[in-house]
Amino acid sequence: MFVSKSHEKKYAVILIGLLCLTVMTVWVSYFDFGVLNIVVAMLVATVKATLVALFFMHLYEDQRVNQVVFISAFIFLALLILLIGSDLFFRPTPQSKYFHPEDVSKQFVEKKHSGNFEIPSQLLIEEGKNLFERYCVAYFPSSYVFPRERQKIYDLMTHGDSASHIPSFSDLGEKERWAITHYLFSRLEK
Amino acid sequence: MNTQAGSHSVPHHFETAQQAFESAKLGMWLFLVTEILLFGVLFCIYIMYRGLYPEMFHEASLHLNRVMGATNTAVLLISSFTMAMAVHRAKHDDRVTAVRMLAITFFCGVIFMTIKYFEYTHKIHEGLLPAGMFSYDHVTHVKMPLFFSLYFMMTGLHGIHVLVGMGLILWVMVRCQRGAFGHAYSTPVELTGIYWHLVDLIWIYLFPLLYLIG
Amino acid sequence: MHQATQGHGNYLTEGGFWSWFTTLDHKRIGVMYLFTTLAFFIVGGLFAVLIRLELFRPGNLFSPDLYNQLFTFHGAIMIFMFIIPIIPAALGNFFLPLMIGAKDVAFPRLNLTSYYLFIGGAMLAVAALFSGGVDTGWTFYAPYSLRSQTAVILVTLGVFVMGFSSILTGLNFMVTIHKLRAPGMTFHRMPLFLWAIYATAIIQVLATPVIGITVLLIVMERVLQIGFFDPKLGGDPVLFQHFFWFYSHPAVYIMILPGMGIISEVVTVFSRKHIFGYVAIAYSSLAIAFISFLVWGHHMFVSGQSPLANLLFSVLTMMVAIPTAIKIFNWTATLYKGSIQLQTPMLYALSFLFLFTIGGLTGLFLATLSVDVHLHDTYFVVAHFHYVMMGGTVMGLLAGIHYWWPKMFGRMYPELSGKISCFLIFLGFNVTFLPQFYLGRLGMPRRYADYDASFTTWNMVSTIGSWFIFAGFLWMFAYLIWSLFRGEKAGDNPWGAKTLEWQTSSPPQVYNFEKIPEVKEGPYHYGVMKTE
Amino acid sequence: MLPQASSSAHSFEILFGVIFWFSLISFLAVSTAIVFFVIKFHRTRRDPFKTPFIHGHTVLETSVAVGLFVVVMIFFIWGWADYKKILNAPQDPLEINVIGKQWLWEMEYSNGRKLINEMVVPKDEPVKLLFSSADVIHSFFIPNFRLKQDVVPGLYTTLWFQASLLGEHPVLCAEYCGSAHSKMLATLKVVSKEDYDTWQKQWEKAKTQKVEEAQEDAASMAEQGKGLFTQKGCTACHTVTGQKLIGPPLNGIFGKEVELQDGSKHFRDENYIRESLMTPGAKMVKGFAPLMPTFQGTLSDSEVNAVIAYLKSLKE
Repeated sequence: MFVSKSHEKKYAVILIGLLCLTVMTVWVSYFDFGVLNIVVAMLVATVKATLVALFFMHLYEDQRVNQVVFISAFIFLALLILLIGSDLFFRPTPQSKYFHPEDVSKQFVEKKHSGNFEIPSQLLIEEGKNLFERYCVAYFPSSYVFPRERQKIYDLMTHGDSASHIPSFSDLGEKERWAITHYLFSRLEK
Repeated sequence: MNTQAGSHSVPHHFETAQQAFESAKLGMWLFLVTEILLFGVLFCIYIMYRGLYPEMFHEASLHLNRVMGATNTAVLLISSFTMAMAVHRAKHDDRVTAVRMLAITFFCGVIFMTIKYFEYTHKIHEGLLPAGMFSYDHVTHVKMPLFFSLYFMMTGLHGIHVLVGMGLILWVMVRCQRGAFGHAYSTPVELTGIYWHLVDLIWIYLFPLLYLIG
Repeated sequence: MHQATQGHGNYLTEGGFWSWFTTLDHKRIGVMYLFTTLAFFIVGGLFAVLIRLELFRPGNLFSPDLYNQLFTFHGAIMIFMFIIPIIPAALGNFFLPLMIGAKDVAFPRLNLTSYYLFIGGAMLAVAALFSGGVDTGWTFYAPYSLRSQTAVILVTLGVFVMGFSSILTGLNFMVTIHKLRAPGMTFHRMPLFLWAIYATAIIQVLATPVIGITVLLIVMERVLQIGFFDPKLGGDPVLFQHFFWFYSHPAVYIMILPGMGIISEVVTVFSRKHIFGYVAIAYSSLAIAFISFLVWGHHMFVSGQSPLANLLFSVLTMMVAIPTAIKIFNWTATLYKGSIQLQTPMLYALSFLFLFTIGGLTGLFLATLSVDVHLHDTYFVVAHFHYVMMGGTVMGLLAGIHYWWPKMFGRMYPELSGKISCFLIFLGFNVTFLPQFYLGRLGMPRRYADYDASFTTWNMVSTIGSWFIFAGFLWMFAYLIWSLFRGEKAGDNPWGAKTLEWQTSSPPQVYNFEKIPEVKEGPYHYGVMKTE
Repeated sequence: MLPQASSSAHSFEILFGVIFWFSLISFLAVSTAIVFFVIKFHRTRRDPFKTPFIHGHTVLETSVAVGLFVVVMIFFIWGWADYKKILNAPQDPLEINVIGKQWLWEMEYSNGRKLINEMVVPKDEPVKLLFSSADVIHSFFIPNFRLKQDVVPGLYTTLWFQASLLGEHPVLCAEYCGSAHSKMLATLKVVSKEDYDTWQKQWEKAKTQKVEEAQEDAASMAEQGKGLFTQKGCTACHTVTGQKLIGPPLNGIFGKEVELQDGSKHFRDENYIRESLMTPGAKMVKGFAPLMPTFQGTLSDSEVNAVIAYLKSLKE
């Protein structure tokens, strides 16, 4: 049984090199060099990737066809990125005297999701209590059994329950419906 | 037929074992090409949105834990090293070391996924989720949820590849233990190795792109 | 060389019925692909006939929603389940190893896997048909595909799975061509069909992963709301179009290149002459494959894409014309001083030359920026790609099916019937699609369930034409099935062709050749050799 | 033949003609060659074993390639030059903000006037359209001008033209947008500069004086409502014949009870119709999807009343 040690030594050296590069790139990231940060990080990553490909994957001593195949993947990826970039980074900003085009992209982004309503809080529970007593309590028979899961209560508030003649409360906002949900759930917990 | 290679024989439509091995390897490289383009789309989306909203990426990447990311990088690099060692040993009929190295590689995969798990649960708990489910309050840029969509898609797809790789390693390890590989036939170990290195290679790019570019 | 013996020895009769399901024989997998994809072709064709019925006159025969589902399924079935797989996966699978003198493809098990993946993906898409259908069009443009209430997820997952099947087929073929050629079979001695299949395989391997992940992202958009393509969540819908066309434009060449390959074979055999400009045709296939990756943006000239991108894509698109024109020139020149026989395959090949030339030339209009602004998304485009896809690929396919029918099944198709149906299809095709150029120029947009009364006349003509095509195909399927059982027995080499697949029995034996042949000359050495 | 109603239409026709004749000649050349060869070199006239062995002809092939390259480059440059004219609007055009919605076009003039599925522009004046979409991708297509531009949600796109032909020109949606895609039509009216100015001035005057047509009797209100009903694009989704399209049919519904999405019943009175126009999602009729756009801001109070009067007048 003969195992060539020179190969394994090479692997170990490369590993140490890779780990050093990793430490370096993390260390550099704590300083602000502006654009240079990206350049350095990408350069280091490329050096690391090249080392892995050439030596761990043996691309260095592999057949020509395999090398061509592997490299062509990156060439086509680069073409994809370049040509898409030629669109996205070169779109003209429309000029207008009377309307405000730049607002449009913002106008269509819904901001409703930064509310964090799904997570219960005392404030929401209190708001839910008020809302429930004002809008909903009349529709619920006193014997009504609520589901024992937040999502299900929320679905009930959204879609109603036709079997028990409970209407949908979707005219209340998302936040309000979650508030009621949390209130009802806290009642169930008691 | 070489006795060292155990029960394995060259499939009937190949002339020689060498031809079979080269075919399998070329096939694997071609498969890696498809993997690169698969990830490439996500990288492309990353580059586009980063180019359009650099300040958003800056802000968002501060929510990621650099230390955890760096640890994972180191873990994967070490696993790549042990994988290369395993392939080398298996080729040179050193079954015991090869299995041991494969075991370490597998274990590195476990560590990687565990750290990933802690990162994910933390993000989910904070509400730093893909766009539609994003519920983190203190953001200044409206499009920040996009970063976390990218984060979860890229690391998620990578994580799936790690899991597949771990499965492959386990399978090769069992076969190696049974003595299926030797200098005449070690195609599966070698191909698993190449695949595992690619998974590492992708992470080498993911790490700075997501965690470091502040 | 020996005659196919009755009952045993050839790939069709070896083993029982159930052995087909686990077979690793590339020929059997090819035949299974052939029948599956042809079945989908019939379904897609029926949808096409219904579409034309709806458009026979203004007003609604079906509801607009049903019409939208019809054209979506027509497109999706024809593209993903018929025209992309049929030539490479069916004919390619069958003939690639035969033509390079190998016993099988490099990875037979992978080959079977990819067949079952194809079936699985197709089943997912068919399941969508029965669970509400899909109305997004085969292009799945965001954000419509994110809002549609229909079974988009099922179809996109189906496309993803079928994409993988296509990748594995391409990968398998590339390795086979690289590693399994018979002794003496250099790249420059390969039949041009294989060059075409090779170029196709490159596209399959490089482009298909992009559509795979893109449709997967559509699924993710719907399930997890990741918002890459959803303007409501800050994404960019035009970005989706880029990824979609990065695959789907090269996919057009996945469809047409193998068709071109078949034409190179058929034209030489039936004019018994060496191909004109072998090297030019071979390398133009590769050139087309490469350029095809750089032109996808011509689908997006009016999509809000930047003027710079429009400029680049317009000029790159013009470049595709050159290798394509060289091919057409060389095929025509091959006829010169040949000895031409007008059997059915040759008739289809000549139809290909006529129709594909029209298809290619009308592409010039669409590549020209200012002209495309008017013609984009009108019936002009519909007519253009039907001329390329049906006039090109399907004609090539039919040429190939008739040409190789005796080799695949050991029986001849009936010649007169073949000519009749070729005539019907050629005539019907032109009657259907020529008027559509004119309609498009008048500004009739595509995907309209109903149209202005001023377009009525030409729409009626077009619909009537579709019935001729339908009749032609009906006749063709009838005689092909008939010939499977009752057709005249074919010899090993009924056309006197020189490529390797004709050097074995018809139908071929299980491992293709008695003895792996040794190749000493190119594939088209007909006629008199010039002395140096 | 399609009318040429703008300068871009004119240049389109020229370039189209050039490419058309080039294509026709090339096609005829190829097909004549094929037919000629097939007849001349048919098997009946040629010995199949004595065909010449021709490898190819590099000079010929190269000259085909180079010749074609030159031609397509001419087309490209010509097309690009024309395209640049479509791209760059002249200084100070008349601006109209166009919003595409499933399935209607909403036009907003800079004085605040809003029209649906209708656009009025002066002849021989540059007009610039600014597009945005409220839901999915649409495409604003004016065949008579040979112009088209996608209308993309989350993105502002523009298009400019100078109309040279008086009259009405159809506008179509050219990007598939769902059920009523083929009904998403509009009319572009080109009028003389003077007519345009008076048309705008009259509206502005009416707006400032707030002369509402309150005194109009029910019959003429219904008549006006009928006009609005088609003009504002309601017919894309609603019939008055009882046939179900995307939305419920609207004949004979007034004052009757209807089952809503949540299963409850509701009377369709004036308030219900007004609410359905302003906040369409509020009380959805069972079995229909919430697709209707709001008409808040596009219909004045009197116009809403007119629509209500029209719906009142319809019998089952």
